[in-house]
Amino acid sequence: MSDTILATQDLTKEFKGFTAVDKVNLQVQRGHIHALIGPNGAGKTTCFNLLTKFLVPTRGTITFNGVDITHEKSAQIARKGVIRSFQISAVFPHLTLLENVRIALQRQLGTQYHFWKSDKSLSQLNDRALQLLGEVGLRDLADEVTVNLPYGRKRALEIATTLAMEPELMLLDEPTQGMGHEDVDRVTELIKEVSKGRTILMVEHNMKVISTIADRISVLQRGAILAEGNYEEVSQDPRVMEAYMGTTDGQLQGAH
Amino acid sequence: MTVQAIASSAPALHISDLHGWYGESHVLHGVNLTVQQGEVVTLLGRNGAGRTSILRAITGLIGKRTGSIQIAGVETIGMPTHKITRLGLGYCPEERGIFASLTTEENLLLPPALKRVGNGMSVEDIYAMFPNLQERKNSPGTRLSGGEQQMLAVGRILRTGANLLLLDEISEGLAPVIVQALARMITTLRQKGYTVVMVEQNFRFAAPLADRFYVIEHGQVVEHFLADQLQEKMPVLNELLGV
Amino acid sequence: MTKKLATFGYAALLLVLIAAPFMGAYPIFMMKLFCFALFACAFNLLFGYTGMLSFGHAAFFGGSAYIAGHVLKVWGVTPELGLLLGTAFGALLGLIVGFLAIKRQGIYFTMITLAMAQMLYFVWLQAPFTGGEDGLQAVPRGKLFGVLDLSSDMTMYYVCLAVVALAFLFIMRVVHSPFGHILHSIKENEPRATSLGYDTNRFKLLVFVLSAALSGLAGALKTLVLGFATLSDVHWAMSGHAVLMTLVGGMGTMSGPLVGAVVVVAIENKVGDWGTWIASITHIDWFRSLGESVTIVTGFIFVVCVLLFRRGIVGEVLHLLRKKE
Amino acid sequence: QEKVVIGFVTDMSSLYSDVDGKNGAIAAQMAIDDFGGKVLGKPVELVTADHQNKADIAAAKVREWIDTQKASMILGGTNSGTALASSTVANEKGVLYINNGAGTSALTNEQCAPLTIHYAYDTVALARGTGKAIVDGGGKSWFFLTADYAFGHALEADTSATVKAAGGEVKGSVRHPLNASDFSSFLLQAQSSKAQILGMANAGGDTINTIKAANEFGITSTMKLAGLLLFLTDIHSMGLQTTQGLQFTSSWYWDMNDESRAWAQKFYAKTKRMPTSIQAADYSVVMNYLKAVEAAGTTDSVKVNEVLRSKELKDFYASGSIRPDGRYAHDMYLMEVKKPADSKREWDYLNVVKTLPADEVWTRKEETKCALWK
Amino acid sequence: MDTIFGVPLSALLSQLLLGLVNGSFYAILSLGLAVIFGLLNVINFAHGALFMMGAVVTWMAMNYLGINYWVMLLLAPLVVGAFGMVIERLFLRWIYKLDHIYGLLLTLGLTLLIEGAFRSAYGVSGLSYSTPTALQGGINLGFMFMPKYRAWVVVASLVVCLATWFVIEKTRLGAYLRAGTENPRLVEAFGINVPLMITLTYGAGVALAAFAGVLAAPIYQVSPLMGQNLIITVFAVVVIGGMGSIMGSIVTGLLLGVIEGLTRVFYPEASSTVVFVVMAIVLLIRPAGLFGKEH
Ligand SMILES: Nc1ncnc2c1ncn2[C@@H]1O[C@H](COP(=O)(O)OP(=O)(O)OP(=O)(O)O)[C@@H](O)[C@H]1O
Ligand SMILES: Nc1ncnc2c1ncn2[C@@H]1O[C@H](COP(=O)(O)OP(=O)(O)OP(=O)(O)O)[C@@H](O)[C@H]1O
Ligand SMILES: [Mg+2]
Ligand SMILES: [Mg+2]
Repeated sequence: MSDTILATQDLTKEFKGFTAVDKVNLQVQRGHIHALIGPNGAGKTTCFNLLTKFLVPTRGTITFNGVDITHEKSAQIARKGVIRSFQISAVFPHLTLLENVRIALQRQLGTQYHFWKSDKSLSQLNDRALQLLGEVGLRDLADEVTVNLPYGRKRALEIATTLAMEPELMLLDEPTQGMGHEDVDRVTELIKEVSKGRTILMVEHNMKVISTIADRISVLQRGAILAEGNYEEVSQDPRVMEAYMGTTDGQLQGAH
Repeated sequence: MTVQAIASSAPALHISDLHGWYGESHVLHGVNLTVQQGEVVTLLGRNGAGRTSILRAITGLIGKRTGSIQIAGVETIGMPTHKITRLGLGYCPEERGIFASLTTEENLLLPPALKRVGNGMSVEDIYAMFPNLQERKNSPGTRLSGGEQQMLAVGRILRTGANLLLLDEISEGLAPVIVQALARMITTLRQKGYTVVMVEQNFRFAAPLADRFYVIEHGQVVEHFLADQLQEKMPVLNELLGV
Repeated sequence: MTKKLATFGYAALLLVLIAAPFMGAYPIFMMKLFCFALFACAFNLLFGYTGMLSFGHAAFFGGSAYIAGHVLKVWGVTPELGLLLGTAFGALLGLIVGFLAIKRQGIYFTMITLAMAQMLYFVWLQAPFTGGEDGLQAVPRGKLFGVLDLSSDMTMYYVCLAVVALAFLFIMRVVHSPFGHILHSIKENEPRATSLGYDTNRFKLLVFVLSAALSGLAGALKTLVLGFATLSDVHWAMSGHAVLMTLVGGMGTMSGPLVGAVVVVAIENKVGDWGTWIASITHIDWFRSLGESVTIVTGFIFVVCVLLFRRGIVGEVLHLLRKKE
Repeated sequence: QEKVVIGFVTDMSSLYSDVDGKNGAIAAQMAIDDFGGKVLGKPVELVTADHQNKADIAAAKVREWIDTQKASMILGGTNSGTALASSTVANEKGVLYINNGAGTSALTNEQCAPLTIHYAYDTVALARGTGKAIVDGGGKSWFFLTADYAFGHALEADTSATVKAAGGEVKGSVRHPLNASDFSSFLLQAQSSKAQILGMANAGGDTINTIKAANEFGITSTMKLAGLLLFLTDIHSMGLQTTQGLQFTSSWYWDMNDESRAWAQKFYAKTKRMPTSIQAADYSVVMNYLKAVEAAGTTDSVKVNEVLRSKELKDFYASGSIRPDGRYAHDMYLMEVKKPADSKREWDYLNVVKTLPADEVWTRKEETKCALWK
Repeated sequence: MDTIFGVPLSALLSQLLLGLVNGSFYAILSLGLAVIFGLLNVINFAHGALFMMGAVVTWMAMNYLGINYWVMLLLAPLVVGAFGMVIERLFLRWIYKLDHIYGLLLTLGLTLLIEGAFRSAYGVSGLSYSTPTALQGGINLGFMFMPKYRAWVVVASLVVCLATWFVIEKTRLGAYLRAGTENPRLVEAFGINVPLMITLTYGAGVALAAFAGVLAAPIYQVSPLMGQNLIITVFAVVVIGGMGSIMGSIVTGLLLGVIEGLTRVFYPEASSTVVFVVMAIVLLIRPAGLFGKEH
């Protein structure tokens, strides 16, 4: 399958005496928005941690673009274009939005260790940075200091920063968590936007979001894949309902 | 005079002209609200509206606060946090606050029972409600998944026998099944006569549970209505929260 | 706006310093000041701009002081070479200590640097060529590039000024370099920097080495100027000095350490005189003993700084200016 | 109006402040007062500073006094590093430098200087004095407990040389780090050497803790302790119980003769402590200096220096003459700590066991590396 | 007689025991540091100074009031502990929200003040405190002469250490402490008087230091500087052990005491540096420390 961007074979993570991720075989198609859902404690975040090597797999392999990346460090994986965003929003609070994004862009210049160069050499990145901020609708806030931003905007900024890394594959862990409705809608839109020409793997409990943008869904339970398919297929699956959605109107109940 | 004595008469929570600060920044600008015994009240509002801050102000966790906060008739504005809590408060924070150095069970057993007020759920009941916790009871608290931590945070305060529960975004990051479980739980709590103040983003979760709603905007109450006024208020909410 | 002001300020300062000897300032005292100022700035590069508190910088300052002293006196190398070797040694030591220290964060980092420095203290103490308590004495200044005789304090003064000024500019550049920006981001939110694909430890190590090298330069320069290197240069109290100077002046500000150095060195040398002076006007005799209580005074300053003005002198001033705007 | 300024820089706040320190300044001031407060019609002023054992501060102070206050003599106190640094500065500025507190023999050896006088004692004298006297007294076999740095090494080397020369033997030595609070392990090693004498080639707190541990472990019952650098204050702080029988060399003791007692009483009246040999020396230096100034009719260092070196000095502190290398060669004394029972009053701690003649204890002409004495 | 690397076995044994004595000082001190750091997020630089205070107070009590060793064994920790609590209320209070380093700097300042004060009061050559009569003399273990007092030191400190460990790891109070370590505000929101808890904890940690001080008084010369060099070594011990675990600090303390003791036989020149060398090695192979958990 040439257009499989990320694949795992029998990916397994055991914490002493407890298997959090159990022989997961995940296939993510290039260009998809691929959702990973499942009950709490199913192993979604752990999966992410494995894919980005924040945790070391107990068994199994990870291949990215056909290359085995099971044994690479997180920094290397990031450089390969697999970028994750965090369950908590991660920004540089006392830098301006522009600087926040520029930090991410800077690596491409390869001058990050040049302590003798003047930082004027960085201004060449401003255009690109502004453009990215534009993509997430923060352009006019470029020179604001980040701390004062409301929650949703921080989230957006974080995504812009992530984009700056030219990710081929973005991993988003509950991107809409703790967001008000407009924010949820904005971010959902945003994800749809940025997914163009990229692949996105996301964890989300918000069924509304899933149902609107997910091309494909894998349901995890107790660390193993329970079901796969598009929203219709999955949401009709009785096991999924029983394990995750609950009563038939569960998607509504759970969703906003 | 004992707490119970007033408890019968006075409202569970009465806030008037509450102002609150985080260091320099003034985030609560004169909040007024009242919660009667046995009521379930929901605070709605945008991100950053100040709902969490209100709860934190009630527990005395916010930087500086002025105005009046009466719990069961006792003025608490000048009290240190631990004294306030002993009036029968149970606070479930937005950020969950699970302790890494304690096991799941230790976390559950940590908050001391509040003698003055009624006795709470038993550990068994709590495990029954959240099976995950029982399963992981000996693993360090922060090793739990996001959702499991949320369950733990809620379960933890049900034990103490607190009769005024402040719940901040407890449906966050939980699977729909669990959310439904929580909904059922709150209904039972209401029947048992607990008083609940909820902060919720998840309107559809909150709507069927609450007796009354307050809408918070810029650190003030801008709307206030009963459950049965919900339908007619929908347009307002739409424009306030985009529901 | 403020940037212009700063550049102007520095230019003015430089002019004053160039004129200073003619206005009756003490060349030697000034030079000692320069050395400590440089030391403080080097320390601040690490502490102020990455938030890593090293309590072992005496190891680099004093270590290089010894090395420079040795090569100048025994090998008889020229001054510039002495300084160079001193700096290099500082860098090398920094590489080793840093490599170990950055394995832990926060307070542990501090304790590790302190411990490593203490170990090196014993090494120097026992090393034959440092002369134990006698110290490494009578180090000749020699001729710069084999031509310019430094034995005259005036010549030495301007050479010293030049070296320190250049070093200061260098630090400024580092802070405002691409590298500096990454450092800043690491200080702000390290995990995030990692997730953006930066190997943060390498950055920490590099800045540590730079800071150590500059401290080394300061130490070497001090030996060259004063003509001796002694145990107090490698004692942990010297590290404490660096911290104090930075704290008093204002950490994370460019000019803070300069101010801090002036204040601290002045206290160290003059507190006794002030004591007698205060005593003479207040008629409280206790103040006379101030001269014997430098440690107490120092301790007092530490406490006051931490509790009352954490921004330090320069920091507070800047803060006020900002408030005005 | 014009005055004669004497600068006194010593450690007033840390390790060595008890031996010299504030009270040293008081002694110096006493000399000035006894002299009448004026010389050549000009008032004499004593300026003092605490160098905190930092050479750079000492040097800075000396320089400052000479330049701004026209100080005509610098009296240097404890700590070798500061002494050497000060000596260099003073000579470079052409001002007389006299040191009491520092132990290093370098002041009159490798680094001797025309205007520098080393007055009270040095490590060589202590080593030789103690070493020879004890061997002569029958303490033939030695074991050294040595502070592991230049100072300790020097002491050990000098002493063992003397011991061997005097026909004793050295059974070995163990080196301990500076400020090693616990000495028990080292002492056990010393004990197993079966030597008669334990030579303590260390100073201050180290010596004190060594002695305490030696008592605790009953070493004192099998070995005799010899302190190579000890002062009255150390004995005072340890008490006779732990120190009795201990032998060491000193340049002076307050209870040696009527003169010394007389002066000591005056000092005690001011400070409530009996003077150490160094504090006595401080007085002696200033007194002799002022006399010399008067004799020379000027404060010019070079001339005063000549006067000082030309004639025999004699006072309650010591008698002797200053050699070309700058060493004030006077007799030293081997002291032994009394038994508690024999101590009649406070500060009555020592017996003079033996006088060590000047020509035996100090560095000799044939050994010196001092260019001024060839 | 059999030997190891040319060192007689008996000598080795005796050195081991002596190492244990210093080890127990390291243990108590690092334990106190760990307890304090846990709840206050402050590395208590003043620990050495307070250790010294413990000793000096004991001396003062004996000399001015004639109060004997055994009483002081209890009293000194109380007195110094109380002093610690005052410090906590007056100074430390204000810096908890700040970065750890401020705690270090503040306590460093306090250290200088305390040591300076005692120095100007008692000078530097120190005061001597004689061993309590009951513990004078020693036991002949055949291979060595072990002073009774040193044996006592080991026993006493072990008891105290284990007691502390039990309280923190096994009691409800301990649970509050551990929780408070992570999120004091929240623990307070559960109805526990955290500010009081913090003050008491600092008092307790300080009391431990003082207790060590009392134990040390008869062994070492009681001097204002006695804590200064010790504290840095103890820092190294703390780094090696990692402050995560209480038992960790205890074991590490004793272990390093012994290691140091052995170095004194095999290679005395290194006995001053060995602890730091060990630290370096540990950092290389187990950065988190022997018992530490990195997060
Ligand atoms: N470091 C760890 N040590 C031990 N158990 C762990 C660890 N991390 C996670 N677990 C366990 O593994 C299981 C999966 O955790 P994970 O965080 O992946 O769940 P999740 O799918 O992200 O759930 P949620 O939707 O609530 O975030 C959970 O039961 C958790 O308790
Ligand atoms: N610790 C803090 N320090 C300073 N400002 C704060 C702090 N916490 C919250 N704020 C500010 O106070 C205001 C109210 O925040 P609060 O968390 O109460 O809002 P909220 O209604 O709970 O929103 P959310 O949905 O994000 O929880 C926001 O503007 C926020 O930026
Ligand atoms: Mg998760
Ligand atoms: Mg909130």
